[in-house]
Parts: sequence; structure tokens; C-alpha cells
Amino acid sequence: MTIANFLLAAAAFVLLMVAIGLARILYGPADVDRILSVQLLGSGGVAVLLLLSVAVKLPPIMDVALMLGLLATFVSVAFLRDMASSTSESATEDR
Amino acid sequence: MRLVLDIITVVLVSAGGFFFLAGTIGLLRFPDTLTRLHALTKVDNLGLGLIVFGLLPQVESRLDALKLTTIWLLVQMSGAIVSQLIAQATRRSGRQT
Amino acid sequence: MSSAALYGYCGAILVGLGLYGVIARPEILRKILAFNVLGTGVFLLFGVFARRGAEAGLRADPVPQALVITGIVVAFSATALAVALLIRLNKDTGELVIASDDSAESGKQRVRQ
Amino acid sequence: MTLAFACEIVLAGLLLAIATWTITARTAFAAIAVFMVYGLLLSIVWVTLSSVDVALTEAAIGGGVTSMVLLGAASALRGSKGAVASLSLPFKITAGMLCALVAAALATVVFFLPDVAPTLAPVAKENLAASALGNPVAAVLFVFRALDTLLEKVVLLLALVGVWSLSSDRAWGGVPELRLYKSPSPILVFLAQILPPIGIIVGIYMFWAGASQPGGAFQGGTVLAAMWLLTMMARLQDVPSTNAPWLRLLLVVGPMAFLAAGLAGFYFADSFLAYPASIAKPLIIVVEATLTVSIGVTLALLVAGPPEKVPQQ
Repeated sequence: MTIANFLLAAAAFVLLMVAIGLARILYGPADVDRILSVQLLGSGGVAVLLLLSVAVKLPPIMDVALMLGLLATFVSVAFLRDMASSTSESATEDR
Repeated sequence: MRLVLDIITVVLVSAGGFFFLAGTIGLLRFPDTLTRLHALTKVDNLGLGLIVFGLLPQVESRLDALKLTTIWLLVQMSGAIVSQLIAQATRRSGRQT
Repeated sequence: MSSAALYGYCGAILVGLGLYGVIARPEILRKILAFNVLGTGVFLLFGVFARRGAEAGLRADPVPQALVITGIVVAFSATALAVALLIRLNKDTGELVIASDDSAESGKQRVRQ
Repeated sequence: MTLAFACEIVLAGLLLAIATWTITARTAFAAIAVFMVYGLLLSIVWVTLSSVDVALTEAAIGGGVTSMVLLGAASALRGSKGAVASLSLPFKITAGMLCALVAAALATVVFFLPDVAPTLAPVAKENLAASALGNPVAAVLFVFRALDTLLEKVVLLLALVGVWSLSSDRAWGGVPELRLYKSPSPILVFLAQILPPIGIIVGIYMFWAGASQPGGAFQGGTVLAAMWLLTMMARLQDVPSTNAPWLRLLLVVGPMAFLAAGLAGFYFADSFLAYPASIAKPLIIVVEATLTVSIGVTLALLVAGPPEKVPQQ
């Protein structure tokens, strides 16, 4: 087995793990759980992309990994903003 | 030399894959959000970190190696901070599981 | 089955799923969401055509790719406008769905009461 | 090769499962959270289809700012008392059958695709040298089909005008009511301080690298938009008033530069949007740089929504 094949196999394995994890978290029940899924895809997806990038020798795929990591963080923060404002509506509403 | 580097890659990437497996099992078995978050952070830190270190011997240019490390640092840092935020949100929203 | 064919079927199913969401989910927000899913199905079909057109040392035909990039941006513009319209509609009428004729009628009756 | 195909099967299955979830989820928030994952996952799918440019765009726009817009809607509608009548089962079944039919028809088309796929790749490759760019997708976007790309910027601006026109007369030119963190925790403030510098570098890199490898103005612009929104959400920066002259200038500078370059084509080359060969690359880069900024500002304002607060003065 060449190293490229090994890396592809690793990518498939990580992807499968992420898939199973996603199934669990998306099931909920709380919305916070679902944000964990964005986090999981943030790190798992980055791992898969980096493995692919090195396996097929296409460095630009790393840029996609970078984008994925950055945007996953961004949407998590956006989602948590709405969680925070919904849970503190009665207590510290300032509008 | 090539062989040694390849072996390092195989060992580290396999170890990283193992943490993804462990993280997934944790996600499946742990009872509530905070413990699941705990499982997830292990994946973030160790799984991705080991895979990145495993890939380093395989990249062709220094620039790619630098990029790889930067991506890892970025995901590591923002992952840690977002986990904090998630924990805060969970605590505030009370007894949700 | 080739990977292009696999994603081709995947795109076809996504279009069907999205269309179902647009028709069968009454809330406008869910319709907008479903419309985005439908769009990604169409884009995926373009991606398949691009992949099949890989030639001349390129890994995929750049023309469909450029079309999809334009498409994604336009789809986003449409989504943003639709969302703004929805929020305005909700502010003015309190509705979450597009009122059909008879429910608009009952709305008027509510006002009269 | 079979290993790559195994990856693709897992991806396709996961994608379909998540799409179904988005459509059927009970609450809007759950559906949107799933849609975020869907957008991010799609970018991995595009990588396996060898369309890295599209993967970048999908991660940035499909997964990032689109979910952000939808989230804004879900928050604004939360607590709304609007009645939602559920549709009857026969209606749903009929709709389901109709949609299955559409999907089946499309699948048939895919099945009967010609063995030799029609492609413009050789033509694009042939003329790549003339475009002075190394990235064929960027060459199509900015040289071969430049008019499409120019009009697309106009679509973005028109959408923004449409969104703004939904404000009340009093609030016209005022501040959009982007939802912010009520009291950002120190750790969030730290994130909002440390991430944008990295994001800005990534944005510039995306646009710069876009000339020769995957990347470009949209991808770079979206990253800039995301970082700007992040600092606003964490209250490090105020949401700008939509009548600020600098803001209006930034919105149009990119499309204007593009248009000016296009018009200059009449004089220096043969036609509209034809670039003189000697300075094609620097010209495209200048246009793209201004476009990156304009796209970033436009996207961020589209996410922020119509002006709500009456302008000061």
C-alpha cells in the first residue's frame, strides 16, 4: 500500500467517524448540541481535507480547509449569539 | 530516510484517526451536552493535531508545511474558544441535556 | 458506477428533496431553506458536467465551474432579499406563511371583530 | 481509486441524509443548524469533484453567510404568533410523488449522458495564456465571461437596494439592526480581536492567489465580510449607518472600477471588457482588489438587513 492510499483510507475513516458523530449530535435534543456538530465538522472536515490534499498532491485543497475552519468558527459564534439572546431575554434584555 | 518518514506518518495519522474514533464513541455514549463537548475537544486537539503532524513529513514545500501548521493553530485556537462559548451558553440555558 | 454518476444521482435527489420542501413546508422560512437545497442540487449537476468535461490537462471544465460560482452568489442575493421580505411581511401582518385567499379573508374578519 | 470512491459514497450518503434533515427538521433553528453543516459538507463534496474554486465559494457563501442570513430571519421570527396550518397528508403524498418524478427524470438524464462529454476545457486552456492568468476558472470569470461577472456584482447591489428599500421611511439611511451579543464575554472579545487579523490576511491571500490558483474576489470578499460581522457582533465595532458616504463609496468602487476597465476596452483594445494585452494582468488584479472590498461590504450589509434605527443628526 502506498502512502497516498493510506492517507486516502485515513480520510475515508475520519469521514465515517464524523458522519456517525454528526448523526448523534444533529439528533439533539437541544440547539446547543447542534452547534457541536458544526464544531465536529470544523475539525473533522479540516482533517479530511488536509489528508486529501496531501494524498492527491493538490496543495490548493489546504485553502479550502482553511476556509472551512474559519467559517465554521464564524457560524458557530453567530448561532451562539442567538442562543444567548434567547436564553437571557427575561433577565438582561436591554432593548 | 523516506521509509522512516513514511512510518512516522502512518503512526501519527493512525493515532489521530484513533482519537476521532474515541471522540465519536464519546459523542454516542455520553449523556449530556457538556460531556459530549468534552469528547469533542479531545477530537479537536489530539485528533487533528496528530494528523497534521503526521502529514508534515509528506508535504513537498516549506510553504505548504507552514500553511498546514497555521491551519492547525487556527482551528485549535478558535475551537478552544468556541467550546468555551458553547459551555457558557449551555450553563445559561440551564438543565438542557 | 463512476463518481461523476454517483454525484449526478445525488444532485437529482437533492433537487427532488428541495422541491418537496418548497411545496410541502408551509412556513416561508423553510421554503427559502428548501429552495437553497434545490439550488445546491442543480449546482451539483453542473459540477458533474464540469468533472466529465475534464480535458486538456484540466481536472474539470472551468466554464460550468465559473457558472456555479456566479450561481452561488446570485442564490445568496436572492436568499437575502427573500429573508428581508419575509421579516417585513411578518412585521406588518404577523404571518409566517403566505396567506391564501381564504385565510386572508379570515384575517380581515379578525380585524373586524 | 476505490478508496477515493469509498470516500465519495460516504460523502454522498451523508449529504443526502443531512439534506433530508434540513427539510424535515421540526424547528427552524434545528433546520438552520443542519443547513450550516450541509453547506460546509458540500465544500468537501466539491473538492472531490476537483472543483476547488467552487469548494471555496460554497464554504464561504453557501455555508457561511447564507446560514447567517437565515439565522437572522429565524431570530426575528421567534415568538411570532403567526399560525401555521399543517398540510393534509394526501397533499403531501401528491407533492412527494411529483418531486420523486422530477428527481427520477433528472436521474434518467444523468444516466443517459453522452459518453463523450461536451467540454470547453480545451478552448479555455488554449486561451489561458492570452488571459495572463494561471487559474482557468478566474480566466473564465474575468476574461472570457467578464460581462456575467460584472452583472453579478450589479445583482448583489440590486439585492442590497431591495433589502434597504424594505426599511420604513423614517429609518432610511439609518443603522441596520444586526443582532449583537448583549454582553459579549471576554473570551468572545478575545476571539473577535484575534481572528479578524488572520481573516484579513486569508482574504487578501485568497484574492491574490486567485490569479494563478483557486481563489478569487468572492472568496476573499466573503472572508472579509465574515470578519467584519464578527467584530460587530462582539461589539468591538459599531454597525455603520447606511447613509455614511464612505460606506456608499466602498459599495460601488469595485463595480465602478470593473465598468471603467470595461469601457476603457473600447479605446485600448477592440471592445467592451477587452483588456489590452500588455497590462491585462495588473489591470485584472486592480479590478479584483477593489471588487474584493466591495463584495465584502455588500455581503456584510446584506446580512445586516434593512436599516431600522433612525439616523443620527
